Amino acid sequence: METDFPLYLIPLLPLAGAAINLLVGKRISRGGVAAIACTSVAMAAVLGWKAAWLLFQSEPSAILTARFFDGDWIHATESHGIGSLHIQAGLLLDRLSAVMVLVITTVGFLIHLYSTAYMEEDKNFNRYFGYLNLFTGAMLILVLGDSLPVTFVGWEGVGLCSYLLIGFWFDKEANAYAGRKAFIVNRVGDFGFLLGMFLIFSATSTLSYRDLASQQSVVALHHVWFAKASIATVAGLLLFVGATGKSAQLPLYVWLPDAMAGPTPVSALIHAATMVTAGVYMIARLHFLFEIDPFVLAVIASVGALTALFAATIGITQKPIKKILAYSTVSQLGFMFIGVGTKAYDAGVFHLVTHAFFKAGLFLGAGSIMHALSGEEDVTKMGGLRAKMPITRWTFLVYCLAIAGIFPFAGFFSKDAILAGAWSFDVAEMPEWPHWLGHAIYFVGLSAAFMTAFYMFRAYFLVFHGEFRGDHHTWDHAHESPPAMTLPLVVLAIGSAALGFLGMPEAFHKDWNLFEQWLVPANFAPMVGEEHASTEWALMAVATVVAGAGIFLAYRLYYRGISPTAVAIKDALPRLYKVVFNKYWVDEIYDSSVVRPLRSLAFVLWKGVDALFIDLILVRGSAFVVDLVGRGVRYLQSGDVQRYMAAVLLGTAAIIAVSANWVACTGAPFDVEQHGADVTVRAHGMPSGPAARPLEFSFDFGDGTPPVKQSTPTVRHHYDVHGRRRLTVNVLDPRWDIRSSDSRTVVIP
Amino acid sequence: MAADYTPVLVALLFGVGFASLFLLAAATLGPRRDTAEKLAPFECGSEPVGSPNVRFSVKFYQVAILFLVFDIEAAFLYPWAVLFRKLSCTGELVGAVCASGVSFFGFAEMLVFLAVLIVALAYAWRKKAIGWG
Amino acid sequence: MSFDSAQLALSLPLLVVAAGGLLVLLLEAFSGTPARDEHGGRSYLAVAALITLAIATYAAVGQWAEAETPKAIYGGMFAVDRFALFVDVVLFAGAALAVLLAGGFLRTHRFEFGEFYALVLLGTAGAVMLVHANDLVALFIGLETMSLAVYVLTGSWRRSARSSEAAMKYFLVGAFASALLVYGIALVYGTTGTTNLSSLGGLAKGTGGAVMQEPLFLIGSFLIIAGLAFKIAAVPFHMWAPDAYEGAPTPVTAFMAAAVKAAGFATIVRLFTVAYGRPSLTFGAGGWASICAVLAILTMSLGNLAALRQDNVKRMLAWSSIAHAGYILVGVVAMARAGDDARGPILYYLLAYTLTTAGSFGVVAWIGSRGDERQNVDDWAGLAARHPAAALAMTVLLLSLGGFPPTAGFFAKFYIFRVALSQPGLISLVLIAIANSLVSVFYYLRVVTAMYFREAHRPFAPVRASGMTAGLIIATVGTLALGLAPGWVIELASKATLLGK
Amino acid sequence: MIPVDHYLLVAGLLFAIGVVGVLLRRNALIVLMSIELMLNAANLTLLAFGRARGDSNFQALAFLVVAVAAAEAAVGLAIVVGIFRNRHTTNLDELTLMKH
Repeated sequence: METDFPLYLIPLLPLAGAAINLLVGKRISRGGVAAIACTSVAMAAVLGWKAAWLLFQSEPSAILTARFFDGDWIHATESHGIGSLHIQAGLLLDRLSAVMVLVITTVGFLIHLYSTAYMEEDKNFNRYFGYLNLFTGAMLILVLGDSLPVTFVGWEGVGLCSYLLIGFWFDKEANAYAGRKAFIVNRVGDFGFLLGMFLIFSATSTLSYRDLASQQSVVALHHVWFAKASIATVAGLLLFVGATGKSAQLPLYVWLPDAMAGPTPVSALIHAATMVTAGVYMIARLHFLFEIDPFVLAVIASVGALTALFAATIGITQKPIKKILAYSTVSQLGFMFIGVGTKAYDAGVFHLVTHAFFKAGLFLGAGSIMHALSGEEDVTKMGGLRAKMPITRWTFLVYCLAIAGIFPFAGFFSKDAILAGAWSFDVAEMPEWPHWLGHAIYFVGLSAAFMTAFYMFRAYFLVFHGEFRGDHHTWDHAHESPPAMTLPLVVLAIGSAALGFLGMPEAFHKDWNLFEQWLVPANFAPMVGEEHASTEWALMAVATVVAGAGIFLAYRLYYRGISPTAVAIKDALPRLYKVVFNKYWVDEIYDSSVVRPLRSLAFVLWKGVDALFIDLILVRGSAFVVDLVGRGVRYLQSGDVQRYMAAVLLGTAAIIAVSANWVACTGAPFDVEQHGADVTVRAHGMPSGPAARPLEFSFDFGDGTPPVKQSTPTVRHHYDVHGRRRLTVNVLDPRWDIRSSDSRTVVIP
Repeated sequence: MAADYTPVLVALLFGVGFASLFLLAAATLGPRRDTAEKLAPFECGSEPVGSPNVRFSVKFYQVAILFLVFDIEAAFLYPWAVLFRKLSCTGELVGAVCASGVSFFGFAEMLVFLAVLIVALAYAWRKKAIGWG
Repeated sequence: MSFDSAQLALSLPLLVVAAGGLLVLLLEAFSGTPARDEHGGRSYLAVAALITLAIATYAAVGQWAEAETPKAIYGGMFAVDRFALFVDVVLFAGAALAVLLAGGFLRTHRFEFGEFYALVLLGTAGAVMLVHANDLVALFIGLETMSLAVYVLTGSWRRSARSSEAAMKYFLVGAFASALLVYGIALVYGTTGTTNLSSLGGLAKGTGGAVMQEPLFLIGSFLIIAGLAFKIAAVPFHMWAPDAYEGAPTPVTAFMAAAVKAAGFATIVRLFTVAYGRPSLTFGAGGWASICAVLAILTMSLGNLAALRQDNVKRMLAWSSIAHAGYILVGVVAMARAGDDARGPILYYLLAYTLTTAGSFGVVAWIGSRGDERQNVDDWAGLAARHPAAALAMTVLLLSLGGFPPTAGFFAKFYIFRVALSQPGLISLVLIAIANSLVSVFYYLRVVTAMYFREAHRPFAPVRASGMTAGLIIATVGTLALGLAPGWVIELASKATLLGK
Repeated sequence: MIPVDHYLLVAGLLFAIGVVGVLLRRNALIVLMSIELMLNAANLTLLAFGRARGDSNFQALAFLVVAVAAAEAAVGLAIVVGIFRNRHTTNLDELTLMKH
């Protein structure tokens, strides 16, 4: 579909807003800064909706394209072994990127709006909005890019903004360590992304998504790279490393909880709704590449499932509300990877959308609570806030129901789609994986879903129900937030409640899964392994029961605050025994069978992954190397110029010495091929050796025959004697008159 | 063999002759008015009597460096002089005779070279690197 | 032998810069005592230097079409080809940036040094000669002309103890390296009977190849390589660089890091391509490619790791410029097999690197005030709040040095790595390079976070000079423009012909 | 006629002496002189080869090297004077304001 739609304006508008706010924002009033920031995103949102409407009116495969400027952006002529490269600074809007654009601009706008009130007091108001706009622009480039390099621009851009915004309140030295951790971990991910990109390019000579999807490129990606691994396998795994970094999956998840040091709306936008889903988007975008080797898909799904479970176990034990939400985000991202890893792309992306709404809402709600309680984060010091903050409370409840997966809230449909996809995941093409992999992933996901419901409602009950557990001073000051903050909460709550109906399961009605119909025909091959309606009903029922069980458990434990026994005594003395018994019973069971194992599991994983891998090897290991080199430099770079000259001399001497010895020393080692008494000796020699002054080889067979002298490295010899003989090869490099020899024993039968 | 050295002998004779001539002329023709300055032993401008460890003025080095550089640049005149005939002839030299037209290439080339040196000299002069004041 | 004006015309860029340098020198000497007013002092010298560079650039660009077929003039000593012309323009850009930065810097720090402009022009003339040199003799003369000018520039801040110490170190190591170089030239000449690069390259083809296996020839070649490795500050020939860069007046540092290094790399490319075209034939095994690979690994790794620990921004940039030499060396290694295809990426890198590095040193020059150079990273805290445009410029330049898209630095690395990856066996080298460039971002971002997220602990009093502002704008915009539209530059660069054997 | 090898040996020795002087002597002026010695050794090598080959072009190259050496000496002396004014020493050990 060729139209003149100004697609490039979608990212450029927020970028322009960023430029204005960062450069001259100090001279504009706060209202002006907020207006510029919100309007630029709102205009991008309007354009995004309009573009999506254009797509909606056309056939599924329709796309919109645009370029920032004509001509090639990256250009390289053909060179030995690799073809020419032409990449435009192009944008591509198809139905997949349209979904992303709508989520980013809509949720982004709401968060901008919320920030105008939340950041009111901050003295760096204009900078904050500048970065937020910059982030939005970069994220839009990421999803709209029509080739890997353009996406990479956005990928690096959002990473940079994230780094900048984590450190927005960068006064504390403790944050520096968190920042460093985030940085190192993301570099590991980017390393994978870059290598994957180079590998794909070297195989296909293109990096544009549309060209990569072509038959020719896919064939090229099938080529074996080494051992049994095809280029697609290696490149897919490398790109997935990139995705685990950006999207906080095992083992690179550790930066995300630390990133909560930034302002709360930033956590909502970047570390919940948009940036961290970039990895999921990238896999959906390049699904044809990942599908080439199902092994890669299985890796993605397994990592996703493990992350979902693992992060959920940690979420249970956390006290600061933002940490609970952070681990919850890691866990939910794991669900999305289960989706894209089991080829249920529409389910993965659908969960991305619903999650953007309810998780952004949860963060904004948490921000609202912290705003009311003068920055208190610990849920065990809250309680009873339902009376003071009705809007926050009701919207928070909606989000919790959504994330727990209760019908008819959005999370129910998207999580169900993912679990259904995992259940029917077919690993038939992969002999190396057990056939029950899909079911295993399903059960892991189900356990994670149970814990999700539990820890979210634990937080909900502790915050809004029971008695307030902080000091009365704080309680007196607690208040509902201003409309600029509650309005986004309400809009997001409506989204979290209603969005699910866009993706109703086939079991309800075969034409009601609007989301699948929007996405699948356009971007993905038809889904495989659709389950029977009865299975789907069963899966839904199980999921609901599990979620309900989680909520019920949280209710029993936390509805009346953390010490319910005291409450029970006050309520009804006659029923004391029973209540206490029951309570203790549940508590005991829960403690010994759930909390302790989970806690130890979490502890082991935390120790293993975070402490050992990330902290010891990456963070401290790199610090150690830097320190070591620093000491070396400190010693050598002493300021004494004569040391510098000595280094020049030694460097020259080393070049001469190594070059002189190199040829002879690499020439002497040899291979022996033996057939009875006949041996063939091949010295390594040098295939492209100096033609004018060839190496002189001398072969001594150790059987009394005179040594064979020649200038070629291969010789044949027949032994007339038996037993162990010492075979020696001497090499002379006549240029330097340097000799080298190697010998070994052969046994003549 | 010995005849090869005749020019050397001639040069020697001329050298000794000229030196004697001028010394003689100076001794007989010039007026003699001795002063204390003139009677003191001469040593390139430095104080002839006193501690040998006295620190020399940096101006000595300045002049010495300038002299060194200009002196060595002047050495480039020799190869040029040797080639001058060849450079001045548009065609091939036959023996030492130029059959074709005369070219100013060699001349102009040396002018450019000297112009560069003169720029340097002018710079040194303007920066008062040459004078003693 | 007759006067050939065509040859003169072909060497016009060199002649213009040299004549301009002499002219500016005279102008300075005969202009009387400098007016010590606040408005520019002797800015007409800078204007004269800029006009000279503009004319020289015009001359170089004008020869582009003609130079598609490379020519050798002055008895084969001086090559006129597109490769050299491209580097000429890069050198002129670097010199122009140094000149733009100098005015405000000299005035702020009150050291009147009118010779500055003349010496920049004369040093550029030496660099141009070096880049065009198709003969070891011309190479030596060009190298020395360039170096001597830069030694003096480095020590020109006479009141600063650091400046004279830097000059001392740079000079001693440089003179030592050129002694090695001359000895190398003597040995190469002695074994082959020629110093012409094309003739040396021709020897490899014919029966003269045997001569190139003489140990004396090889030692001579290695000495020449060492002399040039010194110029580009490759590890372990790099140790002078951090000290000299730190101590030199900052506009001079910009010139050293940008133009001098570019000229050094251009010479290496020409020498290896023309004289040692077939590395294995000359040196055995991987030949000079192996040497360069080892140098590249050492250079980028040590440069980055040492930069990580620097608190002085200027010294950090000095180490970073060492690391960048390592990346370019990866391109040189690729040249061993990819041949002509690697030249375009190297040229692009040189241009991108010159703009970026001169610009970033420019910001360092800009931020200091009299008696307070503000070189410590703590001194940069809070810059964004007071001077958002300058902080933004520095951010763009640092991101380019760190290889973030869409800046020039990203594509510079991209093209180099791409051509290196096309050669079998260079994957590990590229991996090391990528890992290094990822590490490097850490110390660049350290400055960015200081500028944006910390409070200034004392007021800023940066240099106010229109020339410096213009220079910073040109460098920053150029860095961005090269990143947004790298296509046409790489297109031009890949058409750069080189005078062959 | 003296064979070329002898010249080369002498030149090599001179070069080595220069290198040792550069690396061991602490006075900047003497280091400078040692560098000049290295340049002259290189020049001697050049001339010896040129003579052995009967190639007079290389006398011109020797001229150039001498001229460059002179210019280098001039700049070097100026730098030494400059540093002496600033620091009152020409001892290289003491010039370690910048390091690491």
